[in-house]
Amino acid sequence: MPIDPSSDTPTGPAADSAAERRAAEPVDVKRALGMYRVMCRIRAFEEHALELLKAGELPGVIHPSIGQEAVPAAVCASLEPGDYVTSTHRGHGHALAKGADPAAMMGELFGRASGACKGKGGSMHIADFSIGMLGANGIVAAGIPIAVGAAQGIKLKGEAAIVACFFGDGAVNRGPFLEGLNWAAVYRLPVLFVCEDNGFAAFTRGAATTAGYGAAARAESIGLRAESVDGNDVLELDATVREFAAEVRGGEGPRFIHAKTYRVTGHTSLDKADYRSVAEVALALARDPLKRLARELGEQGVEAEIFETIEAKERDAIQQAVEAARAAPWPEPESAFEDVQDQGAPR
Amino acid sequence: MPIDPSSDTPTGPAADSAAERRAAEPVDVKRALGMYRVMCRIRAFEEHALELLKAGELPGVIHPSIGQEAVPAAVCASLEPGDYVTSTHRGHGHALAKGADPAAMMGELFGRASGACKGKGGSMHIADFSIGMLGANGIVAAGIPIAVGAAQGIKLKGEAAIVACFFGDGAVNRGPFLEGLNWAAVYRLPVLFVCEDNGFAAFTRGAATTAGYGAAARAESIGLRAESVDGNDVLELDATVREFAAEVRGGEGPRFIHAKTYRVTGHTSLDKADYRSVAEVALALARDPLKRLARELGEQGVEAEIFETIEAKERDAIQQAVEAARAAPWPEPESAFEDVQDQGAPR
Amino acid sequence: MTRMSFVEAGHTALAEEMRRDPAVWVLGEDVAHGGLYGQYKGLAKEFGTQRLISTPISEATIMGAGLGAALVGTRPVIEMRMTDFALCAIDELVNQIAKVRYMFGGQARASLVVRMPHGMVRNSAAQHSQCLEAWFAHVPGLVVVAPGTPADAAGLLKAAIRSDDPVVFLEPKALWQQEGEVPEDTEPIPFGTARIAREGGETTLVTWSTALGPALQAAEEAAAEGMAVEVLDLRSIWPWDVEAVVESVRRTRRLLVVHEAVTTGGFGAEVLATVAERLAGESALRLRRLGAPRVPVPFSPRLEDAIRVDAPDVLDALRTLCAD
Amino acid sequence: MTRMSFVEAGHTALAEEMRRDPAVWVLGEDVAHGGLYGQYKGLAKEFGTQRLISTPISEATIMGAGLGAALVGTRPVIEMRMTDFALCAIDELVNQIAKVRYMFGGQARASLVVRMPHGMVRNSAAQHSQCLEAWFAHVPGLVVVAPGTPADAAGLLKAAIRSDDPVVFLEPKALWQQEGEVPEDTEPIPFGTARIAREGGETTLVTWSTALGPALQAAEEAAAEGMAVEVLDLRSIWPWDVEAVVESVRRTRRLLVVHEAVTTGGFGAEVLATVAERLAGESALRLRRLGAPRVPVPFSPRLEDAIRVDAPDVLDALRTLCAD
Ligand SMILES: Cc1ncc(C[n+]2csc(CCOP(=O)(O)OP(=O)(O)O)c2C)c(N)n1
Ligand SMILES: Cc1ncc(C[n+]2csc(CCOP(=O)(O)OP(=O)(O)O)c2C)c(N)n1
Ligand SMILES: [Mg+2]
Ligand SMILES: [Mg+2]
Repeated sequence: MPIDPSSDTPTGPAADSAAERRAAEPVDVKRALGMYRVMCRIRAFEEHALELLKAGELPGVIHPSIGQEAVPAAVCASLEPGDYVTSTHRGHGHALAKGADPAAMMGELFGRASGACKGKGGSMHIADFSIGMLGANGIVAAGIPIAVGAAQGIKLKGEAAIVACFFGDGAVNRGPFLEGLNWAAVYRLPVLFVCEDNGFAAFTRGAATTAGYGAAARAESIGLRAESVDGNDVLELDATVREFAAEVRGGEGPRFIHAKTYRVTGHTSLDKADYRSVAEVALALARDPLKRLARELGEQGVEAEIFETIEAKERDAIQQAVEAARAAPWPEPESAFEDVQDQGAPR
Repeated sequence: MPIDPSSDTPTGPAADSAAERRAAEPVDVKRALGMYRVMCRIRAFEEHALELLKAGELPGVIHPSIGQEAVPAAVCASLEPGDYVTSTHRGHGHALAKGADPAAMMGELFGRASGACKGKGGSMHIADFSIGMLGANGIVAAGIPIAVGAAQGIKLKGEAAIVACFFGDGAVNRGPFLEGLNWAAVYRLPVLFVCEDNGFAAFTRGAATTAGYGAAARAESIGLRAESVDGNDVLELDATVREFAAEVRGGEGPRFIHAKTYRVTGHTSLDKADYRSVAEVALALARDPLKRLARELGEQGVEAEIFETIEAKERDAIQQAVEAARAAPWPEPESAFEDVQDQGAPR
Repeated sequence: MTRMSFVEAGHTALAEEMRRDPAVWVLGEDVAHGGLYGQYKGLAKEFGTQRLISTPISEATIMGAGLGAALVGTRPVIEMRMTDFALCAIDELVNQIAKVRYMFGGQARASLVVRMPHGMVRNSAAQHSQCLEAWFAHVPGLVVVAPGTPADAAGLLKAAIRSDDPVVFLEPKALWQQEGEVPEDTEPIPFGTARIAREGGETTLVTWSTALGPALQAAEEAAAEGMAVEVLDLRSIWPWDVEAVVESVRRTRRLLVVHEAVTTGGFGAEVLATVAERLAGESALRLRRLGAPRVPVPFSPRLEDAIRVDAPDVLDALRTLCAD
Repeated sequence: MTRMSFVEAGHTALAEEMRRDPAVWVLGEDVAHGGLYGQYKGLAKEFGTQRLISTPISEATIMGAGLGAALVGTRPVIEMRMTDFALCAIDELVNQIAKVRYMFGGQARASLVVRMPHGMVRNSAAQHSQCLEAWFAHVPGLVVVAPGTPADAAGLLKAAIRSDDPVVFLEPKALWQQEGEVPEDTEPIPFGTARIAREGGETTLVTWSTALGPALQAAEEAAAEGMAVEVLDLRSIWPWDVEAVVESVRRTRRLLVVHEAVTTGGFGAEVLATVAERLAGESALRLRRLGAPRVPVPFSPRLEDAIRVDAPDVLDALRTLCAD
């Protein structure tokens, strides 16, 4: 029997309240379509990137978030332009949802001078400080202390912004998870923690190495209001994020969302992920967050054509981003020696 | 109003069960007097050491555990000779309670060749591997991963021993706390975690920097059975430790004890601890674990003389340890270059 | 002799050691699934998941638990996946593992191996490409090993597992698939013995790990230009074969040290300084280092190429050295 | 000029910077209570506990949060209590702080100071005595500063706080109470400028931080024996004043580098290697290092003395160097 991908992490009592919260209000179709658009953008970006990798056009590897798009789409729907996000190695979705330019991101994947980081970072280090995207991170859980520090800086400066901090289910077993949550709670910092539980930490199931009652229970013990939500249901996510983000913005301290989703691809673009059954993946695919939203909105009377139009437009935009990246110049070799530090010559 | 030293950390619902467990059984006087002896030994050892420091006879500083003696005394009363302990910078009590030789320990404090570590470790690094005392540690929380690893090694070798892992209330905010507890729970390792909550992390109150529901709640969220106990009541401690240690020994996985006590001295032998009121300290002194046990056993008919005899004997033994240490030779300078590593000359 | 890749050489050596000594076991992320590079493939099947433990992502505890398990008499092989991730476990390595024996007056032994694949490969950028052998060489208590061929990987891994001292074992990620001849029943290779990778009497080139390839290639091209370059592969960084290097430079009066790591504060500095001290006051010496500039590793292939030490760079450095 | 201790010099400089720039603030254990060494005494009163935050014992997050706060435009002073405890935050320092600017293509600045009191004092043994400037010098992106006098501590701390680059600021624990003349309204001291601590034309002695005292004392005794020793205090380790050192050795042909840290892989190796490279092929040089042996720091005063670099050791090394 295939493992049900959405149930191998123990669920706290809070899981139902998210569903209730969602049910308590009518669907805001415009907002929902906005989130659909973001999900399509992420999906198109990563599907293109995977193809380009296969064709040998991109250097390195990527960590695709296909199947997990609802989480960044819903979280960033409640963020203002002046808010911040910190991200992970699997960070394309976070950047795109916060508003990063796909062309600059694609340029970065190509390693070109037009890239968001001038080709110095690559997929794992995409950042766009102009929109508050404080950077993807190649070290599991390393974004957590950075997020709480950003929130502390915001508070010190008397600004109103909040920080959304994304990390995976594997990160809940690294020390900075405890340290950062405790820190945010002690200083009542404006951080919305978002655990994207995609079922896996690389080739090992998250649940196999995570004891106890899961991420949300850990957060609760540290004094954070926390909830588990269906991370493939963008509307359920949105209802909870809106409430939690408002509390964070209102100065009530940090909040924690545990979003249960599934990583339908391998860990990286190289990983065949043969440590799980086809049936298990099929079960997850049936829960695809894009299809699910389209189906549900369709039931509410939104025409199928609208989804197709959105999807096609996003695909086109990404295609253009690819072409721009392909045409962009390589960085000058000399630029490898820039942006290191002001004091002390690099050679 | 002085802060009640035993109540500034939030208490989980488990606090009462420890008291109930203690009340449920008659006092085992012989066992209690054994623990009294250990407490006297620790007290005498540290009071002597503090005097010697004041007199300029000892190098360095020490971290006294005066007022906290009930915790190691009770924990080690449930350990077998083949069991292990890991310790902290405030570790004299752990070593003595596990059975370390006071003369070797005092020799170490004096920096003599007769020391437990040949003078290389000092107060903060006392170890005695012959009795399973795997070492004090100068890094807060660093003993936790070592303890879980020792337990994993034990399991791998098919041995029956358990590991008692001591750490302070400050340690619950360091990453290894989360990592180590999760690890022990995932692999169901034979570890008894003991948080000695003495109210302070150096010059800052533990509670001021610890969010949420306290150490035991954190442990519970990670899946460990956990309880808060009165750490100045050796009988309450003993009742809970016995039960938990038996479970650990029975292969039921790790257990967690949060012992609430108070640091009546400064953080180190140099610290005047003027960040707290005299009244607060007086309140704590009134709860002194030695006096408390003597009073209670006295009420049960044990004669006062017995306590005086035990105390005097322990003081004498420590006095002899001091004299032996004083008379012991300094280590040879050349020994500074030994015990580094077999491969590669140190200079 | 069997032809095998770096991955296979390490795999074979580890499996043989695990068969020989039941106290040897492995802990690290994904090791029961074969490890990130396949270096543990199938071992869980032979030895069970008690001896190949796929751990949580808890580097500090992977390292610290390895130590604890060593203290009670087992011999852990700690898999760190990359040197970069070991930076999450430096207290455990440097304050604990390296020091327990000494601090405790000889009572404790941290007999364990920490495997840290290192260096640039496949455009992995600044947090997945570092070489830090110089750091570990600076830490009393640690042995530091950095093989550059499959045969050395096998022999040194055996020596590392049998060593009572803790060993930091640096594996060249870029060379996992590189093949070489490996003797059957490989014997442990003693630490501190350099290997003469190429004979040549005029200039001494000292190198190790990922830089061995470019060094040998450059030495060959240099030969065509009339420069006879002797290439010494240190293989172990601590202890290192001071005598072999000093003896060679005493003859050649010329030394080039080549490594992938950043030049500033790199281990090449230690080699030059030691040679300069040992041969002080004798006739003028020509000593040079070639390593990475003091910049983080960039992502773009163009930028990586700009900072990578490759054969043409080594050849240039040799030309300069010989022209002096 | 005012006579003040190392503690007071740093205290005054920090207070002045905090008055000058409201973006400057401090985070670390016990800092609101004045800090472990009294180096923050009273500052919470003047600036409030929003700008002097006594943190949990969470080194990784102290370091990482400092970075996060810098990324949104504040200028944190991160107090690590001791270099040894910073080993619990090396990922945050080396993988994050040092690299963000580069990885993100210049978008980010980690304008912050990490204060790390270092070195032996009061028999604190292996986990409370380390000197690791060589490590930080090896990490692209970091500035590394190591003052040896109160005046330099004040001027360099001001420069560190105003620096847009992240600065590792190493303070000599053993010298906290040492007094010296400090100018009123201290000006920032530019990094990379060595200070001639003593003139003398025959032998160059390069040193920094805690080793400055023994070096000067030995130089004075050497003068009585007829050796004229020029003492250069590097003050900053990266950037360091290569030109001043090379220029001096070009004159003297003799160099001794003295530091408290372990010799093997210590920054003295970088100084020797650089000088050897820069003066390669000129007439024979005499280059030597004096640092700690490759052993952890022991507790007993007798053992500490056996490994400590003190004035007689420096004098011996000078005698050997000059006798060569
Ligand atoms: C500290 C650290 N350890 C290990 C790795 C290697 N690694 C990269 S991603 C990953 C799995 C992370 O799992 P999770 O946090 O659940 O995120 P996901 O990949 O599922 O999005 C691992 C082990 C790393 N990058 N950083
Ligand atoms: C990682 C680390 N950070 C800081 C210190 C400095 N330090 C030593 S003891 C201590 C307080 C520890 O508090 P707690 O864990 O409650 O133990 P207690 O001293 O109260 O026994 C601190 C901050 C240290 N030794 N290690
Ligand atoms: Mg995951
Ligand atoms: Mg405490």
